[in-house]
Amino acid sequence: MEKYTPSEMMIIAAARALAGVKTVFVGIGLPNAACNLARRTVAPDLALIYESGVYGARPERLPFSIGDPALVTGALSIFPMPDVFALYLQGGWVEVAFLGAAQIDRFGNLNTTVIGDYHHPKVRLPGSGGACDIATHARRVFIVTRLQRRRFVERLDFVTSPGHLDGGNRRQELGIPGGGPALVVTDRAIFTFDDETREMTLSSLHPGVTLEEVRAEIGWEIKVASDLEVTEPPTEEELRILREELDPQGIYR
Amino acid sequence: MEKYTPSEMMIIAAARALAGVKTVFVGIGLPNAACNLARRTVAPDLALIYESGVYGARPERLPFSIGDPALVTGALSIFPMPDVFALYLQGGWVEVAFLGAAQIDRFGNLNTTVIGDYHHPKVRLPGSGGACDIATHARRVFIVTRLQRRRFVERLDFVTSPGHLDGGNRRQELGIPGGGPALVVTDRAIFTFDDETREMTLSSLHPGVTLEEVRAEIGWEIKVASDLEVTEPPTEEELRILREELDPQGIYR
Amino acid sequence: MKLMSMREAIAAYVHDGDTVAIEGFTACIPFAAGHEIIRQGRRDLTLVRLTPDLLFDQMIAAGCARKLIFSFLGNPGVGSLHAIRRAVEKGVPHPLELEEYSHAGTVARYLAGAYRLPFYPLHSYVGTDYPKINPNIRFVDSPFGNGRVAVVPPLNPDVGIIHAQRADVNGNTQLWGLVGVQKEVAFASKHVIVVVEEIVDEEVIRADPNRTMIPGFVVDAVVHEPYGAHPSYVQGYYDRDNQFYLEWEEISRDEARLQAWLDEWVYGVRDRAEYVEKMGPETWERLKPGTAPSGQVDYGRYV
Amino acid sequence: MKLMSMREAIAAYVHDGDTVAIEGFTACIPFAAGHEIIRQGRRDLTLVRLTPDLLFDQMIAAGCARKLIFSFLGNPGVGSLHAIRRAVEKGVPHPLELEEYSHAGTVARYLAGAYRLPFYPLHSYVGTDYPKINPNIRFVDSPFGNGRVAVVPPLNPDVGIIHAQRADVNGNTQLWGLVGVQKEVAFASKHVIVVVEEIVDEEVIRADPNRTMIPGFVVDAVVHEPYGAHPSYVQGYYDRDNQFYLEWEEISRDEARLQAWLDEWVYGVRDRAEYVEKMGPETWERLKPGTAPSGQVDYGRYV
Repeated sequence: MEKYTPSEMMIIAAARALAGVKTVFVGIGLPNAACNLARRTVAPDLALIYESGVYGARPERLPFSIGDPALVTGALSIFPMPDVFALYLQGGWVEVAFLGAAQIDRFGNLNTTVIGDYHHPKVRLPGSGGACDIATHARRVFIVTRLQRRRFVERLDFVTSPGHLDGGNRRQELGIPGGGPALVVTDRAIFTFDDETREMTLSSLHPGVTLEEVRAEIGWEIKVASDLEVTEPPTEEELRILREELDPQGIYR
Repeated sequence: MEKYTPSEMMIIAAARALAGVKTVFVGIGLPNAACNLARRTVAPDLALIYESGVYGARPERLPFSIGDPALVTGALSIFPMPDVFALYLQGGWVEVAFLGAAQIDRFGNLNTTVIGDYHHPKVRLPGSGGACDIATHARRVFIVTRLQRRRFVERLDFVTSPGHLDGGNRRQELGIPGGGPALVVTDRAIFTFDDETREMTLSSLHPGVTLEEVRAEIGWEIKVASDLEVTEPPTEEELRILREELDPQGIYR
Repeated sequence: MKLMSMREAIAAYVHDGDTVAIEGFTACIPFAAGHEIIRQGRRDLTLVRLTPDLLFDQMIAAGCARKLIFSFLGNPGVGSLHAIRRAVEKGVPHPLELEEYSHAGTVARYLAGAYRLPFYPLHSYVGTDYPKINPNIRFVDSPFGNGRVAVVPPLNPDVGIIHAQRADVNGNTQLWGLVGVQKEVAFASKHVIVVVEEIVDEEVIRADPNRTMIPGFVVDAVVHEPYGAHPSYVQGYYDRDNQFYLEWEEISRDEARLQAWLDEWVYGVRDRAEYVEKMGPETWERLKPGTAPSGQVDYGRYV
Repeated sequence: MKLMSMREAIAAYVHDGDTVAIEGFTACIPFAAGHEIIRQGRRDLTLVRLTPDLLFDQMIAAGCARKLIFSFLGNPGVGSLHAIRRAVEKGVPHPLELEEYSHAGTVARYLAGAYRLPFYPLHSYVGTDYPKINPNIRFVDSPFGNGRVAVVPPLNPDVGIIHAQRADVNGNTQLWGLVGVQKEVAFASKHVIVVVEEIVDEEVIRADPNRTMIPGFVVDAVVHEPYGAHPSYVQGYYDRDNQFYLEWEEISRDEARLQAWLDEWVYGVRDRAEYVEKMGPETWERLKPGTAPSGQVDYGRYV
């Protein structure tokens, strides 16, 4: 089989992290592919919940957006927006949620609102959507994003979605219900969060990636795990499922 | 046509008060009969809403309770309990609601909870159900009950459902949204509430009933309207609809 | 796969001292589940229900409960719940602690529980005696300067029990007709038992996903129990047994007669299947409705 | 009988300066209504929508709006809303005031409005920058000593506009597939316009009352407008025109090209019927889904 791409490694690493998980809150794109891969491998009971109000989708085509009609037809349940946020998410039923971000800081706080000053933005980004709510409530948040210096910044221009705030137990002290960021999966490396300081910590380099390459893309001095690992490369089976069953058009290559 | 009964007079008087009303919140029994009579006479657009979550019922039999399956089949809409209270009632969509009571005072406050002390009741009554919520929110409350001295009391044993509290603008000052009691229809007389003091005022005696008979059944000195009227007796048509179409079994005679 | 017998489900999820919410507004009242709780001799339960109905009258007469959280205490369309009244008015068979709200308040407690909020706001209770007898009814000023509202705290039952028309073996549950607070109770409860008239293939559920009110992931046990809601009704499956509701008025007035009824119809049968058989086919024939099909809608196939 | 043309409905219920909520989450976006608002030249509107989508990009490019209340500003599955970005980043064609929340916050504002509460509680916003930029996000301590929650005030739009599969002439409306916040907006708004693919006989509604999400008494106008949600979709009726969503990325990047598009497809057609005709039958053939019937349930006939 052809060698895997960094995107494929990212999807596969995210999928592995879902081992045993039962409910995941997910958008379209790479995380969706990761969830579907996990269902076929490490998490056969995984139920996907979409922000649009869909549980247990079984689309007959690759969905274009989280509101795609193909996600509705044949789903197990469709529910209104107030239920998505109050009942499913705030109710504490989501074990893992995937989020991306334009900016992320060392404590996993996320910005998807503006680049520059809020009132005079250089770039107006989409804003929260459900991200702030998801980051508040999911028991664990997995962040999937490319490792790029403009994303991994010392200071966010706007805090859209709460991570571990300024670290330690601050999040819990303020009564934020969910557990916060647990994992950052990128195209070059995997990061976890220190149990005490809650600071992002490099835990695994994808095969062939050097520590220096990773450091160069992060706007602060990244902590490195004492037992820094090299990510297990994709297995034949993982790649086969991803390429043949989930992404025959090669969109995520 | 046979002479009408006090119950029929009560139903017919309540029906007439619904002239032009579009949404009414109603239970089973006399008020239900009044609403259905109003739909065929003075309020053709009247939509009935039941606490069980039914709008626009079209039962094929006389419903036994507000949860009768015959109210569901063929209705315009069925909605969950949170919607009944938050969306329909608290949302302010109910123009008129009917309530009954074990005890009523001069300001239309109602007791359906206990006779005697709350913690050591002589008689434990059903409690509020939706009555407290209905009394809080309906734009106008119509009370339908037999005129009996044990009901029309100087002081309630328990205030289950707010009327005009201790009178005047007290209800509005405390921010209770609905307009409160507007009418008390009994088997012997009709009462309204004074625009300023909000005290219950005898406004109409049913044909053949004397002022003394009414006074004898009320536990305080009832105010009497300066233009005290005699209730228009049932028309042939009202009686015909009630007896032939709505109550062929004579349950409400 | 969460399918189990009623005996297994009650044994696994209902324990002495638990707070147990059993919902279904007039329709779909889980009588079979309540009877199994009686048979298994549960004690000191805190029972929660908007409308206690005959079922709680029976459970309280059987001595299962220490406390009742409710909002309407009546035999709907008939009269009183005499066993509960005896407990409250006379302490017979033993006293019963009451915690009461209006319906909107009980619903709000479930909502706060299901939504994991510290309180849920509603406009009721101003000018009433409720705040005097229930310390769980308090008031909050709006920080926007636009008023004051009542609030109640969350209720998260140890177990919630509901009855529905159908579910798949994973607990994805569809119900129609009166839907009450079934969904909210299922989400608020730590464990959930769903009792259904029919177990259907997952494909039946998937054909009409807007009809699924309770997703399988909140459900712990699915119990297949035809006629499990009798003498209440299940829309489209059987009618309310109004005759029995009328009879209960007489049975429940008399403590001895009520106990005899429990002996015969609850302790005296092994399970709901035996109850159904003992009731006899003429009962089910009498309660069988005609047909009133919903019509179909098209979700569209998008490939 | 509330049936009227789109022209009549917009003329009657949408006025300069109004707060206008137009909902439908990805599905059932009332494009036909928005285009008629553009044609009638409304100005200074406060537009409200969880996800502004292409429709608000068009309305804001056309100069209808003074302010936007929202929670997600994107072309779903594609990229940016460039007209809105131009207004925000460069004040072109003129500045646009923003009031933003997370989705849960916008939903909560509708809920407070629909429920006539002075605020609605939710757990979001702690540890974020939202309270700094939006004074409508405040915090309340629970009087039960069990925590602190964010609250937002009620939103009661002057008019709410939604699109659905079908309604009767009195506005009793059934929708399926994604249902978003359509019900809440309808109840929160002072006036409600419902746009539907089909007007059906009241008997169709009555056959499946659990499917009715919006009762007629909250509806002011029912507009029959087939394909009225294009380029978004209506479950079971037509697919999303993803091709157009992709094209919009290019059209909206260029202010002149966008205005030319408005000239041709909004100002240049009399109404949605002409738009549908101009699109041509091949568009509707391309977007036609296969069939996926829901199956029927039985409500039972109780006589």
